[in-house]
Amino acid sequence: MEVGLNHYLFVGAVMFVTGVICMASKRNGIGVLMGVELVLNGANVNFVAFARYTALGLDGHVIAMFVIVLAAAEAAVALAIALNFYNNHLTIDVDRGDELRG
Amino acid sequence: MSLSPTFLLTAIIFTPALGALFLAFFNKKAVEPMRMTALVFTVVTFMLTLFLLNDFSAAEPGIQPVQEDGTRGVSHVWIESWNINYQLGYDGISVPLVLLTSFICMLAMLASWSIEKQVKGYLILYLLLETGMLGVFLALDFFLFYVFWEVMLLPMYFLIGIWGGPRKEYAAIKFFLYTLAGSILMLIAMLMFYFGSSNLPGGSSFDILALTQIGQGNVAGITFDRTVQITAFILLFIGFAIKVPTFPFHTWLPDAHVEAPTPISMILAGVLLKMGGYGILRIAFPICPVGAQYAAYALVVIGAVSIIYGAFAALAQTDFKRLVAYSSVSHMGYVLLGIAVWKIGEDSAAVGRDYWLMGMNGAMFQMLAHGVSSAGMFFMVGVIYDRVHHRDLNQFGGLAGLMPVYTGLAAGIFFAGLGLPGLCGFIGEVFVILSAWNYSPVLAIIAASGVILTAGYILWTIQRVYLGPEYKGPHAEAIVPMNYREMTVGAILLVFAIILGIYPESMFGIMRESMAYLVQSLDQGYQNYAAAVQSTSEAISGILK
Amino acid sequence: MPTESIGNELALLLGIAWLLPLAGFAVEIFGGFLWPRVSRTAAYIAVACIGIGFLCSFTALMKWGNATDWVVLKGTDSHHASAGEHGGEGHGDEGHGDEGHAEEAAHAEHAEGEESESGVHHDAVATTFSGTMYSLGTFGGLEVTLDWYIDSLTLLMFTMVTLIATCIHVFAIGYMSDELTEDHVDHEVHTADGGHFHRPGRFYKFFSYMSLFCFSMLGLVLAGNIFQVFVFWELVGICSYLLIGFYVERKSASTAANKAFIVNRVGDWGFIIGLMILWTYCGTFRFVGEESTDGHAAKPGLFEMVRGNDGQIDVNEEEDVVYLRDAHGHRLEDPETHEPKTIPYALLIVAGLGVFGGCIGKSAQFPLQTWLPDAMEGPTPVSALVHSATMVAAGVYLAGRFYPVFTPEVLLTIAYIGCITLFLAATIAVVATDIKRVLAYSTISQLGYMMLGIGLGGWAAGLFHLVTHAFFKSLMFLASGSVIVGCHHEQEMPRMGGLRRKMPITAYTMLIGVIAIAGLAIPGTVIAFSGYHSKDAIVATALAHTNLNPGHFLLFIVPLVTAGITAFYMFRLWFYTFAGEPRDQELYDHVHESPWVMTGPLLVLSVFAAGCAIGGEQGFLYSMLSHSEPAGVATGVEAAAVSLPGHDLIHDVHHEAGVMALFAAVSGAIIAYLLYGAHVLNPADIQRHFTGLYTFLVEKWRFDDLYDAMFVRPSRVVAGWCAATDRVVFDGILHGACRAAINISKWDRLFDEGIVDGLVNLVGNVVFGIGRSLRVVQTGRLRQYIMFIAVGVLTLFVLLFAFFPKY
Amino acid sequence: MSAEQIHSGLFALFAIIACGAAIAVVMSQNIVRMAFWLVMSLGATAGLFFLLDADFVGATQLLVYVGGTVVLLIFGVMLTASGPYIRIRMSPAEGVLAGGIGILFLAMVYSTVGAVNWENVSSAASPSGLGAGVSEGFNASSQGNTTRPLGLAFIGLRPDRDLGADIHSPLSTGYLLPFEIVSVHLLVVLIGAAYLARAKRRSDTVEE
Repeated sequence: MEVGLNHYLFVGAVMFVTGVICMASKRNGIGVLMGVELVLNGANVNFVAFARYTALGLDGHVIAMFVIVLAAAEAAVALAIALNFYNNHLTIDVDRGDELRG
Repeated sequence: MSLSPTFLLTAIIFTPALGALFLAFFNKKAVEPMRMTALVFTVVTFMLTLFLLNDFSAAEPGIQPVQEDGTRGVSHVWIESWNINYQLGYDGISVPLVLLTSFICMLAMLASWSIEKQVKGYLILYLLLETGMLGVFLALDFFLFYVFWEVMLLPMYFLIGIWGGPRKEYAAIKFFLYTLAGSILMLIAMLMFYFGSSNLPGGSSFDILALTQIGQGNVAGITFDRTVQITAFILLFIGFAIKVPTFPFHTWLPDAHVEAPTPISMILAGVLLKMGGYGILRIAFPICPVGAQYAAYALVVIGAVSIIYGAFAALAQTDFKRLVAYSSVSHMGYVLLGIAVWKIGEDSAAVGRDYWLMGMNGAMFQMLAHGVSSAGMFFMVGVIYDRVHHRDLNQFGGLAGLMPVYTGLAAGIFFAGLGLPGLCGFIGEVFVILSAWNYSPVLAIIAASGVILTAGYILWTIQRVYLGPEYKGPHAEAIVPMNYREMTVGAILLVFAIILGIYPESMFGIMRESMAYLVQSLDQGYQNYAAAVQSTSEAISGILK
Repeated sequence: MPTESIGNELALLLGIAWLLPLAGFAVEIFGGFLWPRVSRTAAYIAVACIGIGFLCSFTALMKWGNATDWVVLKGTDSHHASAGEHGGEGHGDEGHGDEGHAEEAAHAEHAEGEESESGVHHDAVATTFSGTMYSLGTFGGLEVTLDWYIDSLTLLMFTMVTLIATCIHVFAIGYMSDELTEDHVDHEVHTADGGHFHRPGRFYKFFSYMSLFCFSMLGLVLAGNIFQVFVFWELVGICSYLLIGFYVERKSASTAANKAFIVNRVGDWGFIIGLMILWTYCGTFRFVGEESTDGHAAKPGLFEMVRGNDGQIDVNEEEDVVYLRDAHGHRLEDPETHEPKTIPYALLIVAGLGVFGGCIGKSAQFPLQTWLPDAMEGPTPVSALVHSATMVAAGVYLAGRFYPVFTPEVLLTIAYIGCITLFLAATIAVVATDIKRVLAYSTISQLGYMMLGIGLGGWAAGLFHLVTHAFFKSLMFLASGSVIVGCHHEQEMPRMGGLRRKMPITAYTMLIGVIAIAGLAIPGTVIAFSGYHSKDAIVATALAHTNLNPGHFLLFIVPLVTAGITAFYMFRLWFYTFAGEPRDQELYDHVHESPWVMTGPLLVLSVFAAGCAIGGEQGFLYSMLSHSEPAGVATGVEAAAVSLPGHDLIHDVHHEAGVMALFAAVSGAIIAYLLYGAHVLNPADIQRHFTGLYTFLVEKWRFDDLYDAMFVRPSRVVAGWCAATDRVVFDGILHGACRAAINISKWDRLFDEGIVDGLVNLVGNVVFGIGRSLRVVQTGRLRQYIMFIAVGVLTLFVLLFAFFPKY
Repeated sequence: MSAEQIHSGLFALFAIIACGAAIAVVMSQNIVRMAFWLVMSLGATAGLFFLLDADFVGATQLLVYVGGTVVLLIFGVMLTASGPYIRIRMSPAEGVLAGGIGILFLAMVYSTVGAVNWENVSSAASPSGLGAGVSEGFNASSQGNTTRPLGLAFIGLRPDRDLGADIHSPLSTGYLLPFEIVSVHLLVVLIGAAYLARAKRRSDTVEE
């Protein structure tokens, strides 16, 4: 079985959907962040796969690099937010933070 | 001492306004100084009008001052694009009225001491009102006239609406609506003239003198034709008749008078009503001689009906002030009657022009006399109202014993209103009536019967208010004799009523030439028109042959 | 002596006499504030003013006489001599008046000289003077002025008025003395708390009013044009008003004052109509023409215009118009068209009737007689001066003065009015019990006589009676005033009786007055009181008139009968009051004779009442009067409709008439004596027999009720209608319009608020509602949001596949 | 064993690890375990990158993600996961719902991906189809080194595109500007993160 683009895309899709599910179902704020990381990774897999198999070429790598870096930045800020949330609510359960309710 | 005419006229008009401005800087609690200041400004205005009388030349029939180049009045460009000028002037018709205005305003200001509420605002509005009234009598540009006319209206509305009696809002609105309706009719006529005069060398004009010349057919090439004249005259007449007021446009008057504070009633009766008569004499008749002649019979009928109707209505009143107000309707009927007794013959020349002239003079005199006597009557009502705070005729009585000086002055003033010889009311009424037979015997007889009714309601009033053993109404303890300020006002008015009554030539001398000129020019104007029609019809018949 | 200067001199004297009371009025009315209430200063000033006025008037009379060489008396002589041939044109020919200039006057005399032969030569001196005081107003060719006009009538009236007024002023000092107090109690006025009304005395006010009245009355007499007469006419009216209403606290007094003035105004309405007609057609108010500066274009006066120079009216029978003429008898022309100036004959009648209407009001003639009895509410001196001697006689004076303008039809009307009045008033006087009211009705009746005399062509007779009546009636009123004071303001005769013993001077001076008015005399001797002469003259005129016009016989019968009635009720009054036994002992006990200040004037007046007409038609008074007689009166008028008797005709029947009048008077007096003096018959019985008639008379022929129903109430109703019209119709229209405008704006508001705003609000509400309903979705839960995103993407995807075709 | 087979085998291994670990992250209720499974998943992804000849990206993935980000997460876990909060359970209904949606979502994504004929795209965009320049200038599998081209690309040079290209065609642009922006962004994020994490604590001390 020749491993082709579609296989990588499937892996990316699984990671993406898993990340979304993770974000949607985890009550733990850190868990939500993890879901985000998974989503980003799923996308990254796709970028790199496209770089390999299509004319996207080096651009896919570059974008993947950006995504990784931004994910790191996001993680840092999100953690800071999570810590603040924790300080304010004394919990990390995101369901408790419903101040934005309409 | 002679002042530049422009300066003098402007000073006369705007001195009160200046006073109003000056008063604006006073602390509103400084009531007494403000009153004195306002009084000083009215006195100064009166003095200035005396200067005007000094500059006035009774022998000159037309508008004065006559400039070196022969133009009349003073004129300065105001709104150039519409050919509107700041044009002022005076003649024998306006000078007595200007004198009357400043005189009554001065006395009414003396009577304003009884106003306790918001004195500052009152005085400012009062002085603005005076500016408006003087402006109306001195303006020679129709637009300017109209502006002053409206300037007068608003302060009056507030003076009635704020300082009035219990139904002041109703009265003020009624006054405002009526007068505004009149103003609008006047505005329409004004625009008719303006656009009808577009063939003038200088373009359309609001200049009353120029319009007069056109209306009397003295300008080659431009005329206001019959339809225009009649329409414009009727519009103007209704506008002014509301102000006079004549039957059936008079119902604002009793309400306005009853609700207005005393000094405002004095001005309303003493000056404002005269503006209607003045407008008829200055604008409606001169510009529309054809329309005037067309409507003369109606005018005389309205005058006669006003006399009788007003007197009857007065007879039925139980409110003292309302009675006096209706007497104004009755007395102003003579004005209209006297103005309109213009009888023409087959050749369209006036028949018995001297009688018409007499009627005109009588009407003018009646305006002045009524200015003095009605102001006095309202003042007298006000004096007692200030004390007992009611005006029910059936609840007075016995004032002769309690307030002897007041009763004496009041009786004198009321007799002046009754038309007693030797007092001012007599001359105007009798001269007008004497001139009326020439026009219409039946109407003259009807108008003359007013003397009976007038005697009836005035004497009955005197009996109910002043005579009798004792005062029957409330606040009997408040009845104290007049103070010196009130006595001064009453005595001055009575003295002038007597002077006018025994020496009417004092006023006739001022107005004689102007009146004669007016009558002559109207007569000539109508003949011009008739001649034009004649020649046109001959030309047409010539063509047909 | 130059005539011009004498004219001015007379004018000056009379002017002083005229204006002094005005000055007095001013001083008194203002002085009232300064002087204490108990001060008599005002009275002294008033008496001084009128007294000096009398002296001036008398001096003027004398000067006039001297200046005219007493042509009057000579003229009377000549008249007397030639009475049989032509009736005294010697003095009648200049009654139209002429100018102040001697030349002008002489010119006029020559111009009219063709008719009179004997009277002209000694009349070279002018006897009438006129001039202008000042102009009230000039309108083109028309001018209204204040003029003066002096002839013997003016002078006589001046003297008479000032004399009587002086006497009455003096009397009033006594009569009004109860006003000299700070606290006057008016017993006729009850206050609410049941007591009598207290007020400060008004002594000064009374005299100031009296002075004002004198001024007005003298101005009326002096007036040189009809307009000026009207002016003073009104002024005497207002003085009368003030004096009638002197007791202002009394409702009855103020009502009577109002009534007097308003009724007079009704007459004045007619007066104004007359003025309008004359003014419109003649263009002048002057009695006689004025001299113009260039001397020949004199503007004629009313008298000349209507009567020309011969006393005849120049009628164009075809067109029924009267040509207006100048003093020389030439017809006036319009300066432009050269049409002759005319006045329709009918309008001339109307004008005459109109002016006479004024006289009716002022002289209380039928049908305007009702005010005079009520006017007795005023103090008695007022009644004496104003309401008997002078003001009410002014109507007669004017009728006489304006005689030339009256056409025969108007004269006949005057005669009938006078005739009705004299009978009507006399009948009421018979049943009146108030002493002053009897006198008031007697006044009306006597004024009717005067009117009758003038209307019948007895010009001089009427005015003769005016003067004599003024004296005896003022005497009687003052006497009654004395009685009233003596009886402490009791006026009802049934409570009096026998007073002559307590107040003899009053009683006998009153008797003189009664005899005078009754017209008693001893025939064939000179003993005849003034009333006899004057009434005799009127009756004689009436008889002559009836002889000429048998159809109008009532004009003779009625006055003759009434002469008897007059004597009856006057003697009834005297007997009731002074004779017999006192009917009210308590009242009688307190009666006292009046002080000298009151009885003095009574004595003076009684002398004049008895003797002023001495000599009858040859006497001074009659001669003076008839000297001013208008042209044409003396000769009489022959006309188809009504002829007027000339002097000769009257003279023919004079003796006959005198006897008849005397007989009537004596019978009246005897009946009165029988009823009230000797008590042969009981008046009460007669009264019971004629209850209906009695009540009718007591109620004054029910005129008051009639007028109330005919005029007063209807005018109130009309007044109510007018006021209601204003309220309902005019204000209704206005209110309706306003309401309509308000309604329209309400609809506009509804439209704005309901539809325009509604749409806008609807959009807003919908959006808001949607937002509100969507709010529940905004749970604030992070996880749900992510779920929504996922579901949303899924849904979009499904929709995309479901609705968009695949390519 | 051909390179193809090795590739396939390695792919299968890494793919299974990556997907399985990712699913395990979702399934796990323990935050610490979740962190562990995440590390596994990210590490397997790095392996996939290596398989795709993206050696630099893979290295970065290992260094930054596995080494940096996940350590950061673990710090967060340790700071917050005190006592009861290590396990925060979700309700089973939620789990079922999430699973259903996840499956649907996956179906949607994969059906979309599968609907595209990548063969055409790959062939059109294959190194041969892309043009001579690509095959000449950049061939990762042959060169096995993407570090230099990436570095050049970040400083604005694109030798893989521009070398051998038509002289008149416009020069390709590199990623200098995005790189700089991202650099600054990182700096800002670091400062912001430090501030956020620090400010609250200070306010707490103030409150205390």
